[in-house]
Order: sequence, then C-alpha cells, then structure tokens
Amino acid sequence: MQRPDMSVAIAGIEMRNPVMTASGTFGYGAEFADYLNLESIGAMITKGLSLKPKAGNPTPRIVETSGGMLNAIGLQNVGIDAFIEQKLPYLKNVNTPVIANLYGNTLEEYGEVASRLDGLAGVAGIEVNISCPNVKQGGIVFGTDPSAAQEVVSLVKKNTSKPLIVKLSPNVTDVVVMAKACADAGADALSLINTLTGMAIDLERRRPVLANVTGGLSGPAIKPVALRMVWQVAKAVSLPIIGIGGIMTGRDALEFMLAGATAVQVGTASFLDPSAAQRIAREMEEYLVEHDIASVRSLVGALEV
Amino acid sequence: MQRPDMSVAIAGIEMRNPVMTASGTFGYGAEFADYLNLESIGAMITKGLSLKPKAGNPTPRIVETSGGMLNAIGLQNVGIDAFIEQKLPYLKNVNTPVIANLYGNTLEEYGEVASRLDGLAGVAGIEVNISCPNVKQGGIVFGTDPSAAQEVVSLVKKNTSKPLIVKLSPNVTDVVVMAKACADAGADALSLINTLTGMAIDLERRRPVLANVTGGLSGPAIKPVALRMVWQVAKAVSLPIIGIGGIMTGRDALEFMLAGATAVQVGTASFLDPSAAQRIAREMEEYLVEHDIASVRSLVGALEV
Amino acid sequence: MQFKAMVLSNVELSPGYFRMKMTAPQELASSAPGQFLMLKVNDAIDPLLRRPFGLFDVGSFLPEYAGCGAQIYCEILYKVVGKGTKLLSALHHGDLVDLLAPLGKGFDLGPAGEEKVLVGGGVGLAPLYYLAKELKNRGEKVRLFAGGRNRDDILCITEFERLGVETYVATDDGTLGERGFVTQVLEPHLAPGTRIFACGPTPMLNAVAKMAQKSGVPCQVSMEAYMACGVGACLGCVMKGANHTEETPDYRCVCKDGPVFDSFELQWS
Amino acid sequence: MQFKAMVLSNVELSPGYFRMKMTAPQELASSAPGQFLMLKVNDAIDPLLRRPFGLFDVGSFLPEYAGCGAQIYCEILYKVVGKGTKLLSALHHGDLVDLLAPLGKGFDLGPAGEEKVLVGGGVGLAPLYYLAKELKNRGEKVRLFAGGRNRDDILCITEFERLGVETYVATDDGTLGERGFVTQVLEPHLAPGTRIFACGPTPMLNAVAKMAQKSGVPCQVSMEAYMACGVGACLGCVMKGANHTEETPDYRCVCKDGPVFDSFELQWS
Ligand SMILES: Cc1cc2nc3c(=O)[nH]c(=O)nc-3n(C[C@H](O)[C@H](O)[C@H](O)COP(=O)(O)OP(=O)(O)OC[C@H]3O[C@@H](n4cnc5c(N)ncnc54)[C@H](O)[C@@H]3O)c2cc1C
Ligand SMILES: Cc1cc2nc3c(=O)[nH]c(=O)nc-3n(C[C@H](O)[C@H](O)[C@H](O)COP(=O)(O)OP(=O)(O)OC[C@H]3O[C@@H](n4cnc5c(N)ncnc54)[C@H](O)[C@@H]3O)c2cc1C
Ligand SMILES: Cc1cc2nc3c(=O)[nH]c(=O)nc-3n(C[C@H](O)[C@H](O)[C@H](O)COP(=O)(O)O)c2cc1C
Ligand SMILES: Cc1cc2nc3c(=O)[nH]c(=O)nc-3n(C[C@H](O)[C@H](O)[C@H](O)COP(=O)(O)O)c2cc1C
Ligand code: FES
Ligand code: FES
Repeated sequence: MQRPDMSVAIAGIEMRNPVMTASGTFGYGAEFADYLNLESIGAMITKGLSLKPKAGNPTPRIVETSGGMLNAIGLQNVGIDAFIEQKLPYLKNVNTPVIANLYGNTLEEYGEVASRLDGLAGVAGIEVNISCPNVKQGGIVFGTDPSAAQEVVSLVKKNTSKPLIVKLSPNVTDVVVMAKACADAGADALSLINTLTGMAIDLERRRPVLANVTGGLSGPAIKPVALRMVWQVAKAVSLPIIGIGGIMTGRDALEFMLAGATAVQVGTASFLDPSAAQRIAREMEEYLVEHDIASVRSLVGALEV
Repeated sequence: MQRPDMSVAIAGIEMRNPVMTASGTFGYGAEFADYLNLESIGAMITKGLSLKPKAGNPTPRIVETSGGMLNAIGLQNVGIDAFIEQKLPYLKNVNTPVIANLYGNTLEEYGEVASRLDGLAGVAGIEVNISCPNVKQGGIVFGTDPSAAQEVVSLVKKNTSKPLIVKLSPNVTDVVVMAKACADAGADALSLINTLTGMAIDLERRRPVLANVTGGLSGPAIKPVALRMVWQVAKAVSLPIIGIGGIMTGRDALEFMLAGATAVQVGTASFLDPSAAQRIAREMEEYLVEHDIASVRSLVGALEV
Repeated sequence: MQFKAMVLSNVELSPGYFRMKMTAPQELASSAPGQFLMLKVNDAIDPLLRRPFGLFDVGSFLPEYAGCGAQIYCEILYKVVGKGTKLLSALHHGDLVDLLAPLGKGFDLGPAGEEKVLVGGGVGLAPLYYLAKELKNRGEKVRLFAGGRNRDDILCITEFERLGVETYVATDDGTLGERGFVTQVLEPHLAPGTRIFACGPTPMLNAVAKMAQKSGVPCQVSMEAYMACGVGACLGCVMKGANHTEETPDYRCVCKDGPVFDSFELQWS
Repeated sequence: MQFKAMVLSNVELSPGYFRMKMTAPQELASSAPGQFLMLKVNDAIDPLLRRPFGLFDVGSFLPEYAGCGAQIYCEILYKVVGKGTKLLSALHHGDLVDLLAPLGKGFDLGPAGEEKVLVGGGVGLAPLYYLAKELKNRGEKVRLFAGGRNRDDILCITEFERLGVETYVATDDGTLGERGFVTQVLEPHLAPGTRIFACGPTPMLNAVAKMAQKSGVPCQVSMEAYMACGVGACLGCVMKGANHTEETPDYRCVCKDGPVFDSFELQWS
C-alpha cells in the first residue's frame, strides 16, 4: 500500500499533516528542536503576541490538577517587534508553516498587531486569541461576547491579507453563537478550544495556588468538552475547524477529525512528551495504514450520529 | 481536645456534617446502605424526580474519560408519586435529612412537582435542577438563560414552603448572572456545579460512544472549574452555597469550603468508593483535629486572596 | 460488601487471557454463581471507574502459614481488552485491590434432575465454572458448550472436565473442536428437560435465547453492560426489558436486576 | 535529550529520602553539575506532569553482563513530598522511566585555586554531590555546609567526606552537628577567595545570598519552581530578575536560564 495522504489545508495554509502545536505550549519553536523534527509537523503556532512585550503574571503560574493543569502565564511574550527580529528568522529556516497567535488588550491593539504581521514573509497565517479581557471595557472578555468578538475579527480582517484563524473560548453558554459571529465577521477558519477557567486551592496556606487566583484548564481532563464543542461548531458553520483540547495520542486527534476538525493542535501533551506532536502525527498515519484509509481528509466530519 | 463541631445548616436544614450525596449518584439511598452508615452523612439528595416516571435515554449511557466520566442517563426516575410511595418510607426511617431533587420538562411541571412535595414529612428541602431543556420552548435549557431560570425558581418558590436549593449549570458564560437571577427569584441556597456538557467518540465505530451523543462530565477532571465557580458565586451572592464537582477526599471538600461553600456534595466518588461520603466526612474531621480547628464553619469562605 | 483483597496469583492462561486468584472474606462463601465483583485496579484516577468481572470460582484454601485456618479465595478469568485489564494483568502476588462483591443476581440453578446446559463464548466461560462446580456438587448432569474465534479463546476446558462436565467445543476457524458457531453444536442437544445457562457476546446470547424459545427450554443469560456504580444507583447499565417500547419503557439494571436474566425478560433484536 | 532509563536501584537513605540510580545514554557524561532532569514517573495521566530533580551524580559503571562495556548512569536524591515522589519511591530495579536530561544551566565552577564553599539545605544537597565530585576531580579545596531540621535531613555526608570534602553540619534541633541555622556556621568561613554554591529552601538561599553580598563573595544559587515543560517554552517557572519592577518586568526561566543563577541576578525579598 502507498503511504496515506496526510496533507490538509486550512484556509489556504498547506500542511504535511493535520498536527499543529498549540499557542503557548511550544514556545517559539526552537525550544523543541532538540526533541523532534520541526519539519515533521503540520504547522507551528507561536506564543500569543501582543503589541508591546508583556511581563505576564506573578508566580506560581501553573499547577497540576486531576488529568489536567491550570496555567495563568498572563500571556507573557516578547512583543511583536522582538518576535519579528529575534524569533522569526530562526523559524523562516524551518520548512513548516508558522502561524502567529496574537491578542490585544484593547480592540485597537488587535488591529495594530495584525497589521504589523501583514505582508511579513515567514508567517503563513494568523490566529487571533479572543479569550482576553478588554482593558478599556472594564475587563469584559472579547471571546465571550458575540458583538465584541465580531468587532475584533472584523478589524483584524481589515488589517491582514493572511489567512485568519479565530480561536474560540469554551467559557460560553453557546459556542455556536460565537462561532457564527466570528464567521460572519470574516474568519477563514476557527480553532477551539482555548482553556476552561478554573481554580486550585492550597488548603494548608488557605490561598489560591496560582498568584492570579484563577487560570486556564488544559490537558486530557477537558477533551470531552472540546470534542463536544468542535462537533457543535462543525455542524453549524462551514469554515474549516482546528480541534484543540487534551489531545495526547493519534487516536485522540482522529476523534477530533471525525467530529469535524480538519486539523488539530497539541498543547499540554508537549510538556509530558516534547516529541508529542511528531509522535501523534506518526500514530495517526499508522492508524490510517492499519485501516487502509488512503487520505486523512476522508475522516473529517465522518462521525455517524 | 474535644471533637470538632462538624455541623452546618443550609437554609434551615441542620446537618451533622457538610457532606451530602449528589443527585443521581446515590440512587434513592437504600442502594448504599450496605456500604456506609446512612446516618453518618450530612444529607442525602435523591435522584432527579419528575412529574411522570421517566425512562431516560437509550444505552450506552456512561463512559469513562480522563479523570472523569460522561453520563447521559436522561434523568430516568420513578416519578414523584412512586418516589413518595416506594422510596420515601425507607428514607423516613433514616435519621438524615433527605432533599428531593426535582426537574420538569416544562415550566408548569416544575411547579407541579414542587407542590406535590410540599408539606410532605420526610423531605427536608428541595433542590431544583435547572439544567434541563424546556420542551415547550424548543429545548432551550432553563439553566443557561437567566430569565427562564428566574421563572422556574419563582414558580417553585410559590409552590413550596420547604427550603429551596437551586442547582446551577456550569455551561454558561457567567455563572454569577445565573446565581443572582436565582437568588432574586427566591432561592434559599445554591448548589453548583452540575455536569459540563461533553462528548466521547468511538474511533473504530466512527460513532459517539453515548447513544445520546453528548453527556455530562463529572469527576475529578471538573474540580478546578467547580472550585472557580463556587468562589465566584460566593463572592457575589449572600446565599449559602453547596459545592459540587470532583470531590474525592476530605481535603477536596475543605477546599470547596474555603472557596465559600457551606456544604458539599459527593457524586462520582461514590461510584469508585461506595463509602466515599462517610469517608470524606471522616477525613474532614481528621483534618480539623490535626489542625486544631474547633468548628468546620470557621473555614467557610476563609480563603485569603 | 467492600473489601481489600490480596492477589494470590495472576496467570496468563492463553495469549491475552488471565486467571487471577484473590483472598476474600468469609461472606463470599455464600455468593452465588453468576454474581460478579467490581474491582478498582489502582488508587489512581486513571482508570477512574471500577471494572466488573464475573466470579470464576469461590472456594477455600489453606495458607502456608503455621497455625492458619482455611481462608476463602475468589477467582476471576479475564481478557485484556483495554487500560484497566492491562493494568490488572501486571499485578503480582501480594498486591492489594479494592473489591465490591458479591454483586447482582446469580443463576437460578433450577430443579434437580434436569440436564444443565452451559453455553459460553470466549471469556463468557468465566461465570460458568463456578456454576458448573455448584451444579456438580449437587450431583447434576452438566454439559458445557464452549465457543470462540480460535483455540486461544477456549479456556479451562480441562478444569471443567475435571469436575465431570461433558464438554463440546466449536471455533470459528476450526483450530479446536468443530468449525463453526457453538450454537450449531448446541442445537441438537436441546430438548425438554434441559436448562440453559449462557454467557458470552450479545450476538451469541441472542442466538441462544431464540433457540431456547423455539425449543421451549428455559434459558438464563448473563449480560454485560458498561457500569459505573455496580449497585443500581447510577442507572448507567440498563437494558431493555422484553416489553420495552418508546412509550412504555421498561429498563432493567444489569448490575442489580442482573447480570443473569431469564432470556424472556429481555428484548432481543 | 529524551530517553528511557532503567532503574538500577532505589534506596531509602533516611526516612522519606531516596537515592535512585538509573541507566543513561553516553551524552549524559557531558552534563554539568547543577543541571537537572525531568522524570515521568508512569505512563498514566495521574500525575500528569514530569517532575524535576537535580543530577545527584553522573558516572560510569560496569554492568554484570559478560562482554558488556562501561555504561553511564545518573542518580537523583529525592524527598517524598507528594503523589509523584511517592510513586517514584515504589520503583524497583528494572522499571523504566522516561527522562529529559540534561536540562538547564549548571554551576560555573570558577577559577582554580579558590576555596569552594557548598551550602545545602535538606534535599538541596542533591546537586552539590555531583558538583563536589567535579571540583575534587580538578583538585580544588571544597567545604560543605549542610543544614536541616534534624539529623534525618542530613544526607550522604560520608559520601562527601569520601571525596575529600570538609563537612560542617547544623540542625535546627541539634540532633546532628551544631544546633541552629547552617548560615550561622557558614558565616565565619566567608572571605575573599571563596566562592559559594548553594541549594536549598528559598529562605536559606535568601540568607546565603545576602551574606555573600555583604562579604563580597561570588555566590551561585540553584532555585526551584513549579515546572511544566522544563525547556523554556511554557513560561511557568519564571522568577523575578534583580531589576524586576511592575513597570519594567524582568522574569527569568528557572528551567532554561537556571536553575543555577548568580545570586545578584535575582530579586531577593
Ligand atoms: C457483569 C459483568 C461481568 C463481566 N465479567 C467479565 C469476566 O469475567 N471476564 C472478563 O474478561 N470481562 C468481564 N466483563 C467485561 C469487563 O468488565 C471489561 O472487559 C473491562 O471492564 C474492560 O476494562 P478495560 O479498562 O480493560 O477496557 P476499556 O479500555 O475501558 O475499554 C475496552 C472495552 O471494554 C468495554 N468496557 C470498559 N469498561 C467497561 C465496564 N465497566 N463494563 C462493561 N464493559 C466495559 C468498553 O466498552 C470497551 O469496548 C464483565 C462485564 C460485566 C458488566
Ligand atoms: C530544578 C529543580 C530541581 C529539583 N531537584 C530536586 C531534587 O534533587 N530532589 C528532590 O527531592 N526534589 C527536587 N526538586 C523538587 C521536586 O521537583 C518536587 O519535590 C517534586 O516535583 C514533587 O512532586 P510530587 O508529585 O511528589 O509532589 P506534589 O504532590 O505535586 O506536590 C507536593 C509539593 O511539591 C511541589 N511541586 C510539585 N510539582 C513540582 C514541580 N514540577 N516543580 C517544583 N515543585 C513542585 C508542590 O508545590 C507541592 O508543594 C527540584 C525542583 C526543581 C524545580
Ligand atoms: C502554559 C500554557 C500557555 C498557553 N498560552 C496560550 C496563548 O498564549 N495563546 C493562546 O491562544 N492559547 C494559549 N494556551 C492554550 C493552548 O493553546 C490550548 O488552547 C489549550 O492548552 C488546550 O489544549 P491542550 O489541552 O492540548 O493543552 C496556553 C496553554 C497553556 C497550557
Ligand atoms: C450518573 C449521574 C447521574 C446524575 N443525575 C443527576 C440528576 O438526576 N439530577 C441532578 O441535578 N444532577 C445529576 N447528576 C449530577 C451530579 O449530581 C453532580 O452535580 C455532578 O456529577 C458533579 O459532581 P461529581 O463530580 O462529584 O460527580 C448526575 C451525575 C451523574 C454522574
Ligand atoms: S452500574 Fe450503576 S446502576 Fe448498574
Ligand atoms: S518549565 Fe516551562 S518554561 Fe520553565
């Protein structure tokens, strides 16, 4: 048998396989170069980038929970300019699409960061993280209010000619409403889910474990919620979808594809196993071989309900 | 040292300790009588009761996930009349408060079930499960819409003189909005959280594992989300709160109390260990002894943020 | 009841099939064949839920400690199919597991003098050994019909024969016994005065139940379902009763109303 | 690099403290004292994250197999504090663990001829043994100051002495060495021409860093932080740099920029 066709495309971004690395869990790529072949994965997504460098939250920033972990990194990043100067040159030499994840503290910042990335060689697309509080509007989170999300996405769309992926928050009553709002505003693809908001408590100290009090829950614990949301959105919206949440194995990734995802992102798994993204792509291919499936694309949305 | 005072009261329901058994995970009490002393726990909550007997969903109804489980029992129950005839007499002989969990498929049913329970000896209070789709209003879930929730709670309040606990769904953008709506409508206490909606997929069969496609996620996986919501609601609302979600140990329970819960409910843990509720109460007491804490009530909301 | 059991032995009988012997409290001596146990393979949350297994055998043994009286043991026979059974297969003598047992409703052995016909598919043999032992203790005539895909699926036949059970084997590929389904081998043996006890994959039970009905032979089946609590509380393990319809639903708990049912109690497809 | 290591031994040295030896690939021979490893204690998701441990020793040994050449081993010294270390303490010879090593930045050994002063609190001794070995290999003069709550916390002193290290011990309760803080014992020994290498609880490092600054002695500290990735990617393990302010933040990754820092690089409270 021929090797199965693992390639997929998301809004024009061609990938050798559906496995991308999730924002904030793969640094700026170079950190993992010793552990896997960066040219074996589908695409890399950068740490969330903002207009100015961001310090992030005080520590502790992470804590393990049952089957998951909480993080409150606070979107620490080098800022868009340092990214372009210091991180991008390395990534340009890697033959794998790089997608810049970006966010803003205000609506305007979103537009600004997007326009700085526009036309930049070496950036195949952008992923907009709308799970951030809007500093100007008293902290209401862009990603939980359909009209705020729509505003952000429309503005970014105006400022970029690159494929535009919008990353959805799971902390909403109806993810489909959010997905539709982003689709209407011009998103080319949707990625979901970001982390669920959670909290851990240190009983002895009677204090929250995280300095930030709450944090984002990721890892295998959230996979059922992520699968459900991917399935809901895939039914309702015709954009390509990137599934994220607790993917640890090739089988997990393929489940997300059945639910309607064209590609997946691997986050927390890279902490447990720095070669996870490569391993997962290999496991997916092995599954296809064993089941005599010619193209991974034939699985997208193939769930029978 | 004297034994610590473990007693708490929720809206006038006096309990020997803060550990209650969660609805749907403890049957009608008798199922667990071989495994623990029913008179060692704070209170028992019944399986969700409806006006008519309810068959529930086809099978499979449950599946294990990482650190949790999904269930789609579909609220199978004997119905309020059979409960009163067949199950309540046994429970009346147990010296532990029994709280009837109830739900309706329509607004009117909620009112009807509540009024049948009103004045009934042996029922110390009622817990209203608002995480149910409103059959008449095209399936919109009462518990995700503040005005629908308010309607339900007001109606139930009119139909009962018993302490009224409202159980909140975590599948909302802002649980505090829901909590306030229920408080305004006359709830005497709030319990949270019910299950997070999730999904599991059988890769080989390319089908959802659960016949119902989606189900409710419970167990240790959801504890961080539950703790966060309890903390948020406790800050915003002055009603007593019952913390629920992934409680496996006395330490877990005490963390919920620090976050602001006056009592807790143990759900999935009873499947792993049918004596969990009794064990958890004992572990809490042991912690108090070790730390020389005279009353468990002194921990409620004692988190320093 | 809930108790900690110490693993006495855990042996691979044929590829992927294990037999595990554990200590048990005195109370287990009064369990019935067909009842099952729920086992927590470790203290961790992964796997989270207990796993159900039929009682393969219950008996007493003399530990090799001076002055120690007879003790009760229980055994399970299991197939490694996933995470839980894989972890189980790695346990050794001396390891502790947490058990709930005995659970559910066992077989009704029926009146004396009948011919007792046991039908097992693959690991479905598990509860039939304890049953055969009890029946032979009562001096009954017992035949066993064992089926599987190939000879590796046919377990403990010698043990059954040692009890004095007459055994018949069929495999899909003919590597042991007759080639074909065990139901084909079984059919000619059904006659008034026989009573069937069956355990195995649902399609097999389905065929056996229909055959029994046709022949007018009483038939009990031991069913499987995905379980959480094992005590009738979660309502996760239900099956459709014979008269179940969408309008007048009739669900039975496998853990509490079963796992053994009269075949006519259930709805077959 | 990432590799599977086989446990060679795992011994309890004093109540709750274990020393575990594992096989390692050749590449580990060029690790530096102060570097650490990240260990996955099992294949399960509970515990989910790897656990970081300092390299206690790296060396080569001759396995007892005919014709087998010298192999590299690495060792860790750890204290059982929670779920991960409890599981770790149950591992035996022959068990496999998944490791990332060597990680982070080790100690700068400094110029020859200085007096090297090692300060360890409790399990903070762990990276100092490998360091002492390297320093003694270079023929340096090495003193060790070890502190703990009581004598059970003072580990491997004989091993240090066997290397030719001069050792000084202090315990809070006086059950071994002088009664009091190790910093009190240390202070009179600080003079120009000495160089400090310290590892232990943060309050101890804080005191040592201040003392070093006062005496004008160069001082390196090995820090701990809650870690997820260990490779500088998650930004979970950061500490405040010396000039960190809310407005001009300066965070350092313990896993990548450390775990060893010059004491003046960091902000002390
Ligand atoms: C009453 C009863 C008696 C049983 N007796 C035996 C026996 O004697 N010997 C034996 O080998 N097996 C027996 N089983 C089946 C056994 O429980 C499952 O094979 C086992 O739980 C699988 O666990 P796992 O973690 O290895 O598999 P998983 O990785 O969880 O899943 C593998 C497969 O096993 C099924 N399964 C998983 N958990 C359960 C569960 N709790 N209940 C039912 N099916 C499940 C899944 O649907 C899946 O297809 C019995 C089941 C029941 C209900
Ligand atoms: C660079 C570095 C080197 C270390 N070297 C050693 C060593 O040589 N010997 C040794 O005994 N210990 C060492 N530690 C500490 C060791 O990593 C923790 O004790 C261990 O991770 C606790 O795991 P646990 O599951 O037993 O505890 P848990 O149950 O997870 O928690 C118990 C306590 O340990 C802390 N802890 C848990 N996980 C981590 C983590 N990933 N990083 C830091 N702290 C954590 C928690 O804050 C908690 O207070 C080192 C830590 C770091 C960062
Ligand atoms: C430490 C950490 C940092 C993260 N930082 C970002 C970020 O900067 N931007 C973003 O969009 N998502 C961020 N995420 C979310 C992940 O990209 C991903 O959506 C989430 O972790 C769920 O996937 P997982 O379960 O595979 O980890 C972060 C997650 C973690 C664990
Ligand atoms: C099998 C099962 C059935 C449940 N049935 C009900 C129910 O009938 N009514 C209700 O309000 N909650 C029901 N719940 C939710 C639990 O009461 C509880 O809110 C939830 O499981 C979270 O707690 P846990 O993590 O401790 O299980 C059910 C949960 C499970 C697992
Ligand atoms: S397994 Fe819970 S009711 Fe049967
Ligand atoms: S542990 Fe991830 S950056 Fe240090």
